[in-house]
Parts: sequence; C-alpha cells; structure tokens
Amino acid sequence: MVAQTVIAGEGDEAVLPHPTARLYGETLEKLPLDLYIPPDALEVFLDAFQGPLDLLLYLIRKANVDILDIPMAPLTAQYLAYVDAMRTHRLELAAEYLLMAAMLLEIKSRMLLPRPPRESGEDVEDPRAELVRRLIEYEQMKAAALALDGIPRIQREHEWVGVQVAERLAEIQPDVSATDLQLAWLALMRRADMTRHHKVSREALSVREFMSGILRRLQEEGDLRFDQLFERNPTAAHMVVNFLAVLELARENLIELLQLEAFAPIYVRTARNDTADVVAEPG
Amino acid sequence: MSELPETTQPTSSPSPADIKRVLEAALLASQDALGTADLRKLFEQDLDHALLRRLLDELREEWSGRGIELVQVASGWRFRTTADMQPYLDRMRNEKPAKYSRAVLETLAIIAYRQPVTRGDIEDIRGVAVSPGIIKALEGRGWIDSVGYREVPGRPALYATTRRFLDDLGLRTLAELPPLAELQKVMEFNDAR
Amino acid sequence: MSELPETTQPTSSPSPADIKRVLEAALLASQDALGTADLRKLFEQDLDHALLRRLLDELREEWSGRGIELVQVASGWRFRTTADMQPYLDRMRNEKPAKYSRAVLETLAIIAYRQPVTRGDIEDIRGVAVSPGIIKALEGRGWIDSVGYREVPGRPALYATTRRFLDDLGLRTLAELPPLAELQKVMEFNDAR
Repeated sequence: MVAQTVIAGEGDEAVLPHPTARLYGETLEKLPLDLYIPPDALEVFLDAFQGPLDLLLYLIRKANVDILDIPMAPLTAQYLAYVDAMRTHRLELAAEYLLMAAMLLEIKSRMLLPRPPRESGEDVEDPRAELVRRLIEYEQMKAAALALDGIPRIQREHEWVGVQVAERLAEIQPDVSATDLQLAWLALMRRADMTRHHKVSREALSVREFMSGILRRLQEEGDLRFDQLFERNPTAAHMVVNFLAVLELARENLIELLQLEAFAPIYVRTARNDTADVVAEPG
Repeated sequence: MSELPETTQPTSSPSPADIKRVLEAALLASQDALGTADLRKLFEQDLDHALLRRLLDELREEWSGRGIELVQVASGWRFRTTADMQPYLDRMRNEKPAKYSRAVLETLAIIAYRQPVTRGDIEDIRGVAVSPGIIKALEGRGWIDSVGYREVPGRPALYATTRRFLDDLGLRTLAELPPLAELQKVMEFNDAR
Repeated sequence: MSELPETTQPTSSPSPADIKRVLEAALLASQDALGTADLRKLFEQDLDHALLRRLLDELREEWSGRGIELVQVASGWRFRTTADMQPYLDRMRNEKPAKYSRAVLETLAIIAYRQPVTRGDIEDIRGVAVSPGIIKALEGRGWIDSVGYREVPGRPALYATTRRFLDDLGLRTLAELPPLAELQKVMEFNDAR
C-alpha cells in the first residue's frame, strides 16, 4: 500500500516487513469495540471530517484514551481500516489521508524499537510527540472556531444602524491651486510637444481675460458702441490690453466691428453667420 | 455571547410598546424608507393597520425635537437627520478634499490660459475627446461659463473662466496665473533632470 | 424643517444636552463607526475628552433596553440593533443569515489566533489543503486581508484579521476574543458535546 512505500523512503527508520498482515492481526486483538463504525455509514461519516487530524481526534475521543498517551497500535489500525474503506468506496482520497497513514505507521514502528539512550543522557523524545502536538493544536483551533461562531455578529444577531442624512451633504469640492493649473498645462505641453505653438505670455493672458470679458458683456448687454467697451478701463494699460483684446477677438472672428459710414460710431457685436461679409478685416 | 436567546419566539401577541420598539429599531436600521407593507412583515401576527399608523405617529411625536426625525416620504417611513444637524455633520465630514482628475485640470488649464475656447479647441489641444461631464462639473462649480458662440457650423459655445474662479483661486486677475514663460523654465528644468 | 435656522452658528458653547443630541444624531446617521476624533470634529469648540466620554456613556445608558444599542467596537462607537430584534428583521427581509462551514470557521480561527499566518501555516494546523475559495470568502467579507509576505520561496501572503472583523463581532481588540482553551479544557469541551 501507499503508506508502506512512503515509509520505505524514510531511510534510517525501520520498515515494517508486512504491515498489512500485522495490521489486521492487531486490529482484531486490541481494537476497542466502541471505535467501530459500520461500513455502510462510512461515506456519510467521512463527510463530517475536515481531514485526517479531525478523523484521528474523533477516534481518540471516541476511544476515550489519553491524548498524551495514545495507544498507537490500535489507533493506527483503526485509522488504516478507515483509509482502506475509503479507498475501496471512493476513487479519490485526499493525499493528506495517505500521508497521515504513513506518519502513523512510522510512529508505531519507532515505538516498537528499543530506544537507545542518547549520549547526553537526556530523555529521548516520544515518537508520538509531534503528532500529539498537532492534534492538540488542531483541537484547540476547532474549539476556537466554535467559540468564534458563537460570538453574536453583524448580519446574524445585529444590524448596523445608519439613518439617512437629510440633505445631501454639501458636496466636498476639490481644491485647485494656480500651481495645479500650471502643472496641468505643463503636462499637456509635454504630451503634445506643443511648446513651440502655444507660447502665451503674461500680457497675452491679460488679453485673453479681456477677450472673455468683452464676449460676456456682449452676451449680457447686447451690441455695444466701440467706446462703451473702454469706459470701464481705469488705466491706460487697461485700455491698451482691452484694445488688443478687441483686435484679437476680431481676428478670431468672435466679434464683428460695424461702421455704417465713415466717422459714424463703430458698433461691436458678437459674430453672426449671416453678416460674415461685414466682419472687420482680420488683423 | 452565550446568554443571548437563540431565536426569540414571539409566542403571545406583542404589546403595543413592544411593537413600537421593533418598528423603531427596524426603521433606524434601514437605509431606505419602509412602507407599511414592509413594516407589517416584521411581525408574525397580523398587525392592525390603524394600530400601525397610530404607533408610527407616536414614534414621530417621541422623536420630535431630537437630531433625527421620523418622516413619511413617498415610498414610506424613514428616519433622517434634521436640518439643524447639517452644519455639525458637514464639519465632521469636510475632512478629505477630493481631487480633480487630470482631464478636469487640463481642461480647466486650457480654458484659463486660452480663453475663450470651444470644446473643439480643448480637444485639439488635449488630443482626446472632452466629455460633457467635465464641462458640466466646471460649470457646476461656477468656475467657467459660456460667453458666446463661435460662428462656425454647430455654433459651439465659447468657454471662459469666471470671476468666481479667480476668487476661489485667490487671484485678482488671470495675469496672476503662473505665466507660461516660467512654465517654460520649469519644463526645461524638468527636462534637464 | 423650514423654521430651523439656515446654518446654526454655535456662538456660545453648546450645553452638554445639545452636545449629546448632536452626538446621537451623528452616530445614528453614520455608515461607519465613529472614533472620538471624528466625534470631536462635529463641534467648532474643542470638546473635552472626559466630557465626550461621559456623554457617550450616558447615551449608551439611555439606549439600554431598547431595540438598538450603542456599542464601542474596534473602530469606534456605533449603534446596532439588539440581538432580540433579529428575528423580526429577518422576517421582514425574508433572508436567513449566512452560515459558515467548519472549514471557513477553522481557517478564520487560525488566522485570528495565530496571525499573521500563510495559507501553508493554516494547512499545517488543519492537516488539509485550504481551498482558495475559503480565503476569498473571508476576504470578501472584509474579515481578513493580506498584510505582507513571508520571505521564503514563493513569497506566500501573510493573512491577518481586519478591524472590520472586530467591529462585526462587536469587539474592541483581539484580546477580547474568547481565550484559547487549555489542553485539559479542550478535552472537557469535546467530551461535553
């Protein structure tokens, strides 16, 4: 059986010559009766286990033996009987079960050997120690799982309370700084490699601001006389920038400058398609 | 944890006070309004409609004057915060300022530096389509508005930044935006690195 | 609603009763637990820590015996429905709460008590393979997450429980988890079943 080959690979550990034959001899001899489970119930029964450790714990607890002094021979026999039954009933058996079978056989065989005293004179470790440690730790976690599940939790025993907030909270608006805009523009230029085409100087920026202002005024107040565009300019510098803005707007065909006859007042209005022919000469 | 009743079995009819206690808890725990049909499902026994109505009115009365009120809306009953709680709640939540996406910032930068511009202009510069959502967000914020139309087919709107934009950024005029000449230097600096 | 002041300007210091009213509304309306730092942000004036603590205790006291309770969990303070309300709420929502399999619960217990652990550690303790579905289910619930990697070949993820896990179980710290059974107790525990 698989378990045997695994053991054979262990090297310095003793290999049981005929484990199967001896296994059933021991089973009949030493197996406590209350370990017995009818084979019919086996499949249902095995579904209840989380794995070999779980099955072993069950066998140990069922036999009512001390976990610190497990009788390895009957336990191994009992376990192997289940594994055998599982293998005949099911094609697939988790590898963990076979590994555990190997481990049990190995421990059992080591228990049969006389224990040579170590040079240091210390007690030699019980071959079962590692198995017992794992069983105890697993059993502890099984209990912890049950305890965790017993804690009242949200969506089972409780619901969170959370009533509606009346008005939608005033939306939190992102902050933007002038530097953010600078960086955005920078990124744009880098990406488009537009540095050569889009140089905008400080003055030009003022011009563009005035351009927007003029358009906004025309939108709100309708057509204006040319001089009306300048009456709000407090300084000469403003006048100049404003004038540049008017020229730029005209150049970009965003406004129309109209003069019906020489020396008559010049009127400014937003560009219209139907009068495209009277648009002032682009600068 | 272990002393909790496994599953409370309401064997006898619950008293009106018990019912009210359940109604209150259910309404407080619900994000959505609960209709009377929902509320009646809470109970095994059939709940008299008039009684339910009376108890809800009582609850509303009991909660009046507090920071939460029970209100009846189209879809049923719900608790919600009262208006006078708003400044407090705002204060608590006004902590994490969101951030605009790169698309929004670039659009805003283009409008700020190149105004007045159409959406088409912005798309030309950015090289990608500008979603209407971006323009709407900036308009909603009061930072840009349409100042006219370009007289080309489709008459696209011309966008410009507003006074509020300047106010919010702490600028007096657009000329106070970082000049692009300096940008040039920043860029060279970055390229040099 | 309309007769309320537009924006309450707490000019003078609010009374403890006012503060409590605001605290209650904020806690009832919050989708998350609120820490004392959050709660103090509600007020313009600095709120004395001892006073806040006292008012929260008072609130908890005032709510005891009702259908909802104020609890202190890992992330702060939060209202939740009491356990005896659950049968009613389940009835209204017509849904049964999810039950976790033994495999999921054992995995959760190992992560909770032995954290941080790798999947391999869990498999060592349980003696069987841990399916990715189990880890996913616990991650999906927000109860565990990966907190790093063990520097061994394959760099397996290290799992730990989250604050939400504590919150959902009504715990403030991991130390409030039920203590692990001692060996002897483990045996008695199992015998008793």
